[in-house]
Amino acid sequence: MNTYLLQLKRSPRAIAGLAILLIWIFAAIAGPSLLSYSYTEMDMNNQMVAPGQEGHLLGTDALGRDVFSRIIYGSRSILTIALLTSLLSSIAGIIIGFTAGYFGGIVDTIFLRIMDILMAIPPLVLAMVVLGILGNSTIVGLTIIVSIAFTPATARVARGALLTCKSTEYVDAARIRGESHIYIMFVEILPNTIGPVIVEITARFAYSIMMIASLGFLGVGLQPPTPDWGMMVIENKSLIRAAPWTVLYPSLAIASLVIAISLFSDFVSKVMINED
Amino acid sequence: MEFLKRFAKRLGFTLLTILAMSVLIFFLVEIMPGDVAQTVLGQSATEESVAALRDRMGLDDPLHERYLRWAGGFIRGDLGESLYMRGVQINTIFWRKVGHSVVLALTALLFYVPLSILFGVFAGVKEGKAPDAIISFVGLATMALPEFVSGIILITVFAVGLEILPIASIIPIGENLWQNLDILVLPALSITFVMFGYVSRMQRSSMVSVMKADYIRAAILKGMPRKYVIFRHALKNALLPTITIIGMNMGWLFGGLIVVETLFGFPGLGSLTMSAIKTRDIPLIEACVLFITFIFVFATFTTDMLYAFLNPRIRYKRGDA
Amino acid sequence: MKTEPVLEIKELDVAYHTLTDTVVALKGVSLSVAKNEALGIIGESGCGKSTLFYAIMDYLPVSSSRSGEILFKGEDLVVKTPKQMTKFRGSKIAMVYQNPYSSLNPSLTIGFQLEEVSMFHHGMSRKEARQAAVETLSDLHLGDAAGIVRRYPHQISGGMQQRICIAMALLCKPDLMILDEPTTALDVTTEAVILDIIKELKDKYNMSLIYISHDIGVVNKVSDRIAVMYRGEVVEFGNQNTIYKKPEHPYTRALINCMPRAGVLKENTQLNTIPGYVSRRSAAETGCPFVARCEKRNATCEEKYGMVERKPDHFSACDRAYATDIPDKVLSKEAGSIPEGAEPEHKTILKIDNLYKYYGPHGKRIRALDGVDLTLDRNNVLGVVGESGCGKSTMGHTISGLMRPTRGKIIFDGTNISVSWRKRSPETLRDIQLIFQNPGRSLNPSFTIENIIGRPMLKLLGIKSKQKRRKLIVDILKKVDLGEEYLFRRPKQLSGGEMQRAAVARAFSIAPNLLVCDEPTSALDASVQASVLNLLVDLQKDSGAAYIFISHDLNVINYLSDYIMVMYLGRICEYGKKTEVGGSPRHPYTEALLSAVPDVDPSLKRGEIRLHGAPPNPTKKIKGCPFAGRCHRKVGSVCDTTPPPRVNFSDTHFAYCHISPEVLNSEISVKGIKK
Amino acid sequence: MKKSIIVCAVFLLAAATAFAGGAQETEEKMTIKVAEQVPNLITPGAWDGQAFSLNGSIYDYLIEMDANTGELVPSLATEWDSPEGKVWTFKLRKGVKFHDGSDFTSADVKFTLERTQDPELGHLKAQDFENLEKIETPDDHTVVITLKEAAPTFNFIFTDYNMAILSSEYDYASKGESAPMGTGPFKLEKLVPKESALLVKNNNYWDSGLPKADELRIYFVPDIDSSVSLLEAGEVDIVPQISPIIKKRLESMDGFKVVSPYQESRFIALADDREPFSDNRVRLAFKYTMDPEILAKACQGTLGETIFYNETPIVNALAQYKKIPFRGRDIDKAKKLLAEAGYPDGLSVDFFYASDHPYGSDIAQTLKELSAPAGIELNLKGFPRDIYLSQHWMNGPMLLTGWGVRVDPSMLLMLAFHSEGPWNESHLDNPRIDELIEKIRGEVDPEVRQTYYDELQEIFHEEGTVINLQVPYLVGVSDAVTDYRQPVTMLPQLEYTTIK
Repeated sequence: MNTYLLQLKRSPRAIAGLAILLIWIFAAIAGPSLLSYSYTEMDMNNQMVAPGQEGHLLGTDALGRDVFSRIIYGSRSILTIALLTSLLSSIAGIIIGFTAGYFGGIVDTIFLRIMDILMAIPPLVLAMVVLGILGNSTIVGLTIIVSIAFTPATARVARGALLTCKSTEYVDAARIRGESHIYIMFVEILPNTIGPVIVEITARFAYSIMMIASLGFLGVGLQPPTPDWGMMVIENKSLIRAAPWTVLYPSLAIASLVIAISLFSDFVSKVMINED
Repeated sequence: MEFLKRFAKRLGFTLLTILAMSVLIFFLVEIMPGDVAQTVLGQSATEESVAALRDRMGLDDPLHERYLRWAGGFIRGDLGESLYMRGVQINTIFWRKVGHSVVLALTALLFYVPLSILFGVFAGVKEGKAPDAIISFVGLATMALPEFVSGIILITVFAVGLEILPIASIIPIGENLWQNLDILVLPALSITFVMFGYVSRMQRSSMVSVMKADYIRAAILKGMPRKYVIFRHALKNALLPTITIIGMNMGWLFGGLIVVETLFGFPGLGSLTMSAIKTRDIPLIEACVLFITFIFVFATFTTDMLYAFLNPRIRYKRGDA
Repeated sequence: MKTEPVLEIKELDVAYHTLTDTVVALKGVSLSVAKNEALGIIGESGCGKSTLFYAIMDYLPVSSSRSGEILFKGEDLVVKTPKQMTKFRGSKIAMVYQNPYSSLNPSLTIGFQLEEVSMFHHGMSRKEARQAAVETLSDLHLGDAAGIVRRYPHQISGGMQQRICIAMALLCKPDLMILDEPTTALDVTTEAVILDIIKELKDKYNMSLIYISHDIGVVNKVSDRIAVMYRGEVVEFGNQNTIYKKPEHPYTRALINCMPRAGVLKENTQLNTIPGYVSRRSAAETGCPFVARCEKRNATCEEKYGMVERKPDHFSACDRAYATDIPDKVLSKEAGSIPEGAEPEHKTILKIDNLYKYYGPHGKRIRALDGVDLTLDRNNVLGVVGESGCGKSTMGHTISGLMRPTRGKIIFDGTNISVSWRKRSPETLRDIQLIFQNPGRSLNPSFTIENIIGRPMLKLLGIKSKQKRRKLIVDILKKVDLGEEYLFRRPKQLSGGEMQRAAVARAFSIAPNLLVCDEPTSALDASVQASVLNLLVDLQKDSGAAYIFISHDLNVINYLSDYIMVMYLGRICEYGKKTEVGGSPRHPYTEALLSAVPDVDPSLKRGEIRLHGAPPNPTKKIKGCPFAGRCHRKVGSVCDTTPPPRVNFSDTHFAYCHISPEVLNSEISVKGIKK
Repeated sequence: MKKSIIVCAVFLLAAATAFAGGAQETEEKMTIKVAEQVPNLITPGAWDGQAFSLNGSIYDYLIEMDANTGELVPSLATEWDSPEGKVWTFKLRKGVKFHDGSDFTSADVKFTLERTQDPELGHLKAQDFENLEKIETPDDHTVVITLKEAAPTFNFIFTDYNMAILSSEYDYASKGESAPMGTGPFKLEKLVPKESALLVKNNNYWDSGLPKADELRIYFVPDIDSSVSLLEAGEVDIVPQISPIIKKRLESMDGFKVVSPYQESRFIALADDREPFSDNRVRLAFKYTMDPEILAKACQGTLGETIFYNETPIVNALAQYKKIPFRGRDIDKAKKLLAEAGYPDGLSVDFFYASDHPYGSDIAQTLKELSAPAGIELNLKGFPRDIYLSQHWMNGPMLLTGWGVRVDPSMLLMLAFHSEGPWNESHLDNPRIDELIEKIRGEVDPEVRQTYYDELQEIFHEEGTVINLQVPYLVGVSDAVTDYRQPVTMLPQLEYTTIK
């Protein structure tokens, strides 16, 4: 653990990424209670106020709602969903990918074919079609569908990670002392694949955020007035000349969060994969 | 011979994938809640008219019969009839949009593939030095911007600010895409942003690992000049993984197309899909998604073949002369 | 043979700088290579052999520094710019690497990679370069040179690849050729052929050689003089015979004594071990690099240290190898020492009957085991030897249950266990233990040593109490010379030897009756190998377990085994007592194998049987003798068409061969290992 | 290697811009270019959401409405008459030809009316014509319609956008969407579905001075922002159905104006047949949380000038309107009413609306904010307009729907507030209201009718299931456009429009 901290110290990019990420996490957890405006509060006397005026740090939108508050609130839903989807899809991916890779043979062949087929639908298209047809997404629905859309990819990663460990002699040693499959998969192998798995989770985290934002943008994400960042962008797209802050700040929020996670995930992959 | 065998095998798998995909898409879309006939006629329709339409559309037939009818039509090149615009054959609107999207995708590919390979190779050769750090960071930053964010930035700069490129993409009546190539630029650039980061980072890391390979050391210690080693020995091997990456990312590219086409109002497959979803035009959704899948599978197949063709380890089996 | 040196290295220092500290890789290295001389450099891993070679070529990482002089025909290479260096590289100094496959560019044809050398250095046209390439290739006895240049590296065998690499080095007729473990990745018979070629070409091209290897035996075959390196320094430098017979440096002596070699058997000698392990060297360190591990050390080691020409043409940094003020460790055992009491019981514990194992899909089936029979008694060690692909590991894995045999029976202690581990009883699982080649991979890096050793106890012995287990683990750790403090360490915190000893402890923690050792020491350095071999010998004696010891190294097999089985392509060639197979081999393949073995003692001269060609495709069904294609004593077409009959030479000694028993008995063409 | 790649990229960009520059119009034709957001749905009757600019241009109607005066004017029918409102006689215009050259006759009118009763079609006017007893065509230019019951304002139906006159000899089922055909001022030349349509002047148009333009180009651009970008870039001249925000943006720029040809309604329907709004106290409570001023601002307008609020279906522009003062926002009262109705802790209700319809999302979010303090939690369920209409409309406890204004309010009342009305979205079942609507429809005397209307509006205010927010229908046009006409029938009359 200490070596990780030491390596972190030497990587200014990772520190920057982690710092921004922590700020967003803090914003998501504590932010709303510190805000002077609620994210839905409409100040009809101050519609489309420019940033800094009338006590609105980042201005207001067409309905007189505080953009800053909406962005801070928005971090809650997007972080929650992204975290859940990256965890869920990774867990599902590990279970599926491990089972397939571990048993190999026909199970694996079938698995690979199915994954090939599922991966042939771009995740965004899959999520968009399902959400679009079902309509009216909730946090739960969005989480489940995005997780499902991501699972083929995570399963492939998990399978790959397992395969590098599966042929090692400690697995053979465990087999010939009669350990169960479950024990071998999850006690012997899993801890040794934790590197790639963590890398996958952090990378997936960034993808999730982009995907959720894109779904919000396409209008199949969360419902208003939940301040979804992608939705804020499309909602206010008409204001790009009149009140550019309503579009630019949510865009910046998405960009900063994804960049932060990517910087950090870069670091994680460097540390986790090139450990030896 | 080896190559032909691989070709036939992969082609078989590809066709199988498309077949399985068509089943999946059909059933996925068909099991979604909501009565298609009701959708067509609206909430105010009487039960009698709903029943009449269901009968005419064959909606009461078993699911597998409907699938066979639909898939059969597809094979014959008949994409069916739009639900929303009754009487309109999807064929009449579909291919034009597909053409537009393919041109847009190719333009984007033409932008980002050379760019990202160039910068990726450069960064990989300069591993750990300033150019590498800069290229990697720029790549990371552009990769982190969803297409609609980079698109909005591009709109703000080039269309709203400089006013040199159009914000929205329409093709004037009587003209075709070729006469309006300027509408391709901003959408293609938005895609380029995301893909550049991804591909250049992949290219960089494959270049870095190739530069560390034993045969590169051997070439340098054979007295070959560095530039020669990079271009003659390293590049070909470093490009191989990139080809696969580009193929694998066609899916991401088409996801991106939907966002970008929606943002710019570009008359392509992406906005057609979006509008099909918004109008719940089931046959059109099925056609769009299946076609996107088809393109993706086909791209994977092509890159796989290209990879195999460029990689002598696959082209020639051990022992062949 | 004292001429103007081709290469002279003076006081060469190389250091690697990390963010926190500086590691000394080479310190004060001085060497010289005369014209047409072959210099061998030996040393264990991490002693700076490869760094020396990269330092000569100016191919060191950015974060390193180099000082001293490297005089190549009088020109100092240290001060050359990278651009100037390209004139030397490949043209005047050429290299051959350990791994030929990865040293050839997979996406370029062999011809292209050969031609570019001549084109660059000699300004030839492609056509001329092609001509030159083909000519050089025929020097290496490559039959179809014109055909080979059109191929890609993956299309030819490993031995051929290494010959291509050598040809590539020869193209410009270099003055100096540096070979970095060029045969380590090859099989022993192939290695012998390559070494012959190297010797032959050295004289033909009148060049100097530097041959780097961890294996004294290999170095002996090609070199005139030998330099011994340890922790970045040359500690001893001299003629090969003197180095072996009268080493001056205690390290040289200790190292040689670690090696299983001709005449050294478990019955009469315990292998020497060197305590501790090779540690990184910091810039502050002075004096003898070996002092911490040296059993002859005394108070003068710090000051009196330094390379001195002790005898004519024999340099050494120390002369205490045979110092008498500190007595030698007892190395020899009483002959045939058998524990007190009666003759150990010789009950048959394992019987294998007509065992087959095929892998892979139909049509591409690899016949890894193609009808093998054997019996093994308690208290016995069966050494299984053969080249890669002969099926020796498959046999070990089938016995231990990792694989299920395709056909045939494995009877262990009266029960048929020719099934996979899943269907074996816990008793069988406990009774048969397997030790793997790579200890780093056989110990789960996520667990502590306590968990690793404790798990089989819990699972197979059913010892539920953690306290009780811990006590037993500590006991067994002591047996393998690891202290209690190792309980909580993880494999990564252990050295290679410690890891393998922990693996042995795991196997012995549940008192097995049969131990299958699959190349347990081939990934280890000589000194570490010795400690593991000693340990295995001791434990066997104590426990009475039977061993199946699988190795490609005949020296190791010969040291450890009671019986030897020689395998080729999934079949048994010869089987017999150690003295029988090692002393008077009958099968042509055994002969060839024995003749190819590199000897630690340079004065030993063996017969020169060289095998050409590669083993046949293992997916093809072979009607006759699998060795027929490469056999130097092939009888005739009968070898290709009929499976060879079993020929018995004694109760315990037999071979499968078409040559008549009388001929086999009389014409012993190879001198055995027995001294 | 490197250089050549850069050169290629530069060349490509250069080529792209060069091509773009080369594509310019030279012909001196008067062309009207319209960006429509609704995908092209053309055949009248079957679906909602037509592209009105296409509809109004390709087809004619029996009766039209004067966009300036709001009066009914002759179109394909030159005169009409019904002494008691039961038998209606229409005289048809002579010499009118369909685009395919066939003559327009009374058979075509008969076909059009009978088509409303085709069950497979699900015609939106099916219910209105259930009152039909028979249609007679004594000659080619006379149609006599006999109703089962008297309907003094029956003629208004013919102005409805679904009542375009179709040719009895044309196969609309298969060609209606790809090659629509009528008698209108423009005929379809080329249609690229979901992309664009080119219409050219109908030289045989019966009104010889019309259309004034030679060509009509309609682009289907689903995204409103893109449409407006095209307007700003000069690619199109007219963008109908813009949002109030865009109105502000266009007004701040030179060269554009925003016209508001009429007001339309946004009905907030509170379902009478299910919890919680089946209890009038809950409806009242909800009404007490309303703040018309805030709602007007949310619609980027001013109350009383551009935005109007009332709780009856009758819009203030009509003569039948009765002014009832606002009840005023009173959260305490709302809470009290809720408590009485059995919701002391508030309630939660699903609110369905079309999120991509102008004003839709803003009104929905504002309503949620306004009603929250009283403990009414609205779960916003926004859907694309087509999905909303086909899946959720008429089906939820609370709905927000856009309604066009019917010149004769009784049409709307019958349609949407009679217990048997086909579009009774709030499932209102109030016997007194039913009775009043029926009386209105049968009453010939306007003054008596007005007394019914007054009573009706009183009842709606106290017990009704609707909140009626009137918003301007906005059209963005460039300054080059003159004489853009669009009456409340919603059909633009582009034949009058000219481009400078």
